[in-house]
Amino acid sequence: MTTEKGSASAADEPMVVDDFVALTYHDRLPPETVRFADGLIAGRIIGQRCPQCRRVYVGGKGFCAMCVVVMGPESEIDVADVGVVTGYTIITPVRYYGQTKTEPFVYASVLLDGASSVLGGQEITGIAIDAVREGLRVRAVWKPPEARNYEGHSTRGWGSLAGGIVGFEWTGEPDVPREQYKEFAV
Amino acid sequence: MPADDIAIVGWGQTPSVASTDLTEPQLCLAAVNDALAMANIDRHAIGFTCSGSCDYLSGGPFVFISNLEAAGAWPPISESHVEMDGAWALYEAWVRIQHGDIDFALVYGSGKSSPSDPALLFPQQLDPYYLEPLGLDPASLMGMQARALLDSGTATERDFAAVAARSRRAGAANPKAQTLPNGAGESDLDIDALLAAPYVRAPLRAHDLAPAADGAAAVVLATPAKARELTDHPVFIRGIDHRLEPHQPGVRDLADSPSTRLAAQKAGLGANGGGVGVAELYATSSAQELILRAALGLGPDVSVNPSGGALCSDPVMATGLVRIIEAAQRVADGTTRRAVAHAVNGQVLQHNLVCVLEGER
Amino acid sequence: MSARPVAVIGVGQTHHKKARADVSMIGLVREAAERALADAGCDWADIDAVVLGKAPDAFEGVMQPELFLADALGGAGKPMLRVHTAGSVGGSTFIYGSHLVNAGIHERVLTVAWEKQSEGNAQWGLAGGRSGGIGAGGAFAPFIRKYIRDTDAPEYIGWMVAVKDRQNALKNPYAHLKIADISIEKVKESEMLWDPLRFLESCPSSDGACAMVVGSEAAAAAAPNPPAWVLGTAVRTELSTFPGRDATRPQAGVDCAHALYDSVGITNPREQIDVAELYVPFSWYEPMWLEGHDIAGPGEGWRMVDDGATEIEGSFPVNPSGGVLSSNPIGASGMLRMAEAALQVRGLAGEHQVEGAHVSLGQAYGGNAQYFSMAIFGSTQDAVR
Amino acid sequence: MTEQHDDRHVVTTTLEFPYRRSLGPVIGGFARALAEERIVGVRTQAGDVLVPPTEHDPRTGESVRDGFVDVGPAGEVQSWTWVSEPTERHPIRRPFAFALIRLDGADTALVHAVDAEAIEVMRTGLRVVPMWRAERTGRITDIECFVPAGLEG
Repeated sequence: MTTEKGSASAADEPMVVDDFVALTYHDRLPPETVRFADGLIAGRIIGQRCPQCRRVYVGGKGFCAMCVVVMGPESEIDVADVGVVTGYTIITPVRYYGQTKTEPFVYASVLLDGASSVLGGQEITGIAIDAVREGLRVRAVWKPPEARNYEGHSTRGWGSLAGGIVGFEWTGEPDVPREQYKEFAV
Repeated sequence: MPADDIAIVGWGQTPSVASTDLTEPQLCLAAVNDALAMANIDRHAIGFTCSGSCDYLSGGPFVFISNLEAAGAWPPISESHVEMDGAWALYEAWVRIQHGDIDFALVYGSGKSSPSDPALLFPQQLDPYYLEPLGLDPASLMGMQARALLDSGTATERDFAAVAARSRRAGAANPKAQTLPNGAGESDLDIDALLAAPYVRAPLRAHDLAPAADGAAAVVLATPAKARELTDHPVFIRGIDHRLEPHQPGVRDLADSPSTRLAAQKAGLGANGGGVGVAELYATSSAQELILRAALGLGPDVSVNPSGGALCSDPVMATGLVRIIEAAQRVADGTTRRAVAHAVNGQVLQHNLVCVLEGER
Repeated sequence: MSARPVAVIGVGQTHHKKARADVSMIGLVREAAERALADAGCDWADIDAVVLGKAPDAFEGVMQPELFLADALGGAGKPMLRVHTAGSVGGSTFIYGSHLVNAGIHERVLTVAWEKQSEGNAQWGLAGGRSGGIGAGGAFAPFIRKYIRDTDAPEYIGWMVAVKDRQNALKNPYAHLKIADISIEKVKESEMLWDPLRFLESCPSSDGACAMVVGSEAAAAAAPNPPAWVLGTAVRTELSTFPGRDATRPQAGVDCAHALYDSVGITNPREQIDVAELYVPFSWYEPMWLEGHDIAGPGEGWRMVDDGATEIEGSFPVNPSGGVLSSNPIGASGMLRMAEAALQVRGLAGEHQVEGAHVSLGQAYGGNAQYFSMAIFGSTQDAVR
Repeated sequence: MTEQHDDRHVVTTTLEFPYRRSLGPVIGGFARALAEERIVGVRTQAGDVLVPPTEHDPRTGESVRDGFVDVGPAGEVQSWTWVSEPTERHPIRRPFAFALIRLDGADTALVHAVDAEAIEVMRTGLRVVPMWRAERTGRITDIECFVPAGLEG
């Protein structure tokens, strides 16, 4: 687990040694995530509707963090796979150990029709990187059914679409007026 | 200490299990909601919230940010977090409520040990120069500590087994404690049978070591006035203090816990156990319980770890808070008028917290 | 019981650098702590409790590193507490330390916050060791885009802040970045990292530590140097994301500021506060916090920058120390805001001293711009007028 | 909550990173001495010899005195435990002891592995000597382990 290969330096130079750390974690996915993941494989995007405030969360965590009430399977509904870009940035990847991204990429927030929570960190395709903008109407690009899997899921955050959806592409429709999504911007 | 006697008016804890598929925020939510329900207050009445958790235990940065979702952080709340057991979150909240401008504070602690192997993870908690490169694991440190206690002539391996047997019997009766192999059967708790088990880290055997668990715990603190409004049986924190020892095990006397003794003195426990009827001690080995008993001056008449203690239930980062809850429970239900709870942070009793609890005078 | 007065009686910080290869983590925190003790006229034995803060443990790869650092800070036999509230941690660590004195529990508390980023990689740590990490800049860039869109701010505002803070840093002997020829042109031509944020509009990665000794009135009276009175503190937190959240003006920041102003009798922060140290890791956060803490009205924050009000000689100086844009040992960055704000009202800020500073504001934020810790310092206990 | 799940429901993540430790003057001095098969300590203001050395007296926080003190290389086991099943992070892959070892001339104990072949060999008070790794890099593991004195072969 721990190996070191630092070299002894001259006595007046600061001494720096390497310390390689590798820790392995096996996380069991919670029931909500398992249902969401199975939904993606079946071509569905499952949301959870809070019984109290009626907000719809995509990739529900089993509770509404605003009302702090539990949301079980009975709260689950299907959400559309089309929506609007509510915010974005273009990331120039910073190099670090384990980073595989090398080219600038779009990092967008997408609000699906019928949902109250935005999906952060989505890639936008089918349009030049510098033409991406807030208000863009987009639809999910699904993986072929046989290629869908459990990719990207974890026990943290809102979840991931990566098991069923590779990103979003411009639908070709006109932009959505800001007033319609302003409350959910970024 | 000029502090007011803050009261504990609500608590909740999830059952300790070897592994759960619920997320840490879900565990926190269950514990927090139970604590609020018991206190019978709305979460918006909370004036300060403090939580305890550990990124490395949970395997990602900022675990406390997702755990925050259990606290109901909307509208915004006055809040803090310690990268420590929830018992220290309780201490920070206890300091905050002393200011006199809030009525209630919410505390929670949580951790999931199941995703990783504690023997491989916890070397990371040691200094990176001299100890971590050796892969020194908690059980090995506890083994050296137990040997030091044996060498001091104050305990035997049979004493260790007796602690384990008593704890497991108590734990079997505690629905929140972990279900352990050979936990419930009396026949398995025969001390000679326990002594026949193989060593894991000699002189310690499997039953001498706390089994890491998943779980969360929560507590609601209240000013004395609010506590008396809410309940006829408030449990007051008469004193609370925590003290640290040096990190390197080689500069300490591992067979003793001077920082526990000092914390107890500062918390006003008093000599010879200070007349407590119950003590809930966060001992991760049977030998540690004996060291802590001696440091606190607990006599044979004190009921130690009636919950089964950490030897039956160690939801790391919540365990210390669970000790406070278990002690408070026994004051509230009249088992004892005065109890002491202990929590630990770091390896082999490096940093100890002592909390003295009492009912109405 | 009511809270009793508390003062900052000692401040210390390290020289911040990209890599302090000359010191261990132990040496780094001791360097700041020894300076704070010297300022306070104290020895290790005079300290009753130690409070440590830093950002995620993954940055240095040690789980709960305070366990091995506490005795290096004279913690043996004392209480120690480790705070972690994301980027705001340096601020909240100081605030908890001040509460220990406020609440009458201790006379003198040593608070220390630090980060040794050269031991690891912050981007890796922030990404939880996974690929595709976007860094803090990637997380905040969409918020900045929204601010610019909402307020019609010209793009050079970000460049102006970047230049001002780097010029201020030239007056601060401890600052990490010293860019003598910093200019609008230079910022404008630096690489675009997270649209619209350019390289020179972003904070560096630093090794560094900050320490503060807080004490009671009696401790302040015994100290050799003038105190900074901690007139008020406030912390607020909100969820990282939720439907309807305004990330450019987080409600937690608004609530935190107002709780703070109310507690010390500030009704017009722009007039009553003489100098502010705000957590500005990306240039645009200066106007965003001026508005987000109601120092400026909506859309007025960038105009304050444009008018030069936030320059060291301006009517509302912000970050005379050079700020987070010039030194960013992440866990310490929030405490540095508190320490620099305290130095200003003590009159001990040296070359970057703001003339006639009697009331100062220290602020830190963290997480997804959701954690806030703020404090008001005064040269006297009744400095707010 | 403890029922069996299908493997798809378990996500395995390995957090892996090469950290760089700057050692500073005291730990760095200890590390340099290791390269020369020497073990050094430092003296506290009170005069105690700290091994392993730190920049400060862990009991008081005071800085230690300048300069290093040679100790050992032999020492005495102060306490120990027997590891019957080593983990992948341990320095020895067969059953061994972890021990607190007070090196000759030191006032504090160092933790290290003792390759004692059998638990019966171990006892408090046992004299042990270091076994040096051929290639030394300034880490505590430059000492491969300690062995009972007389068995260093």
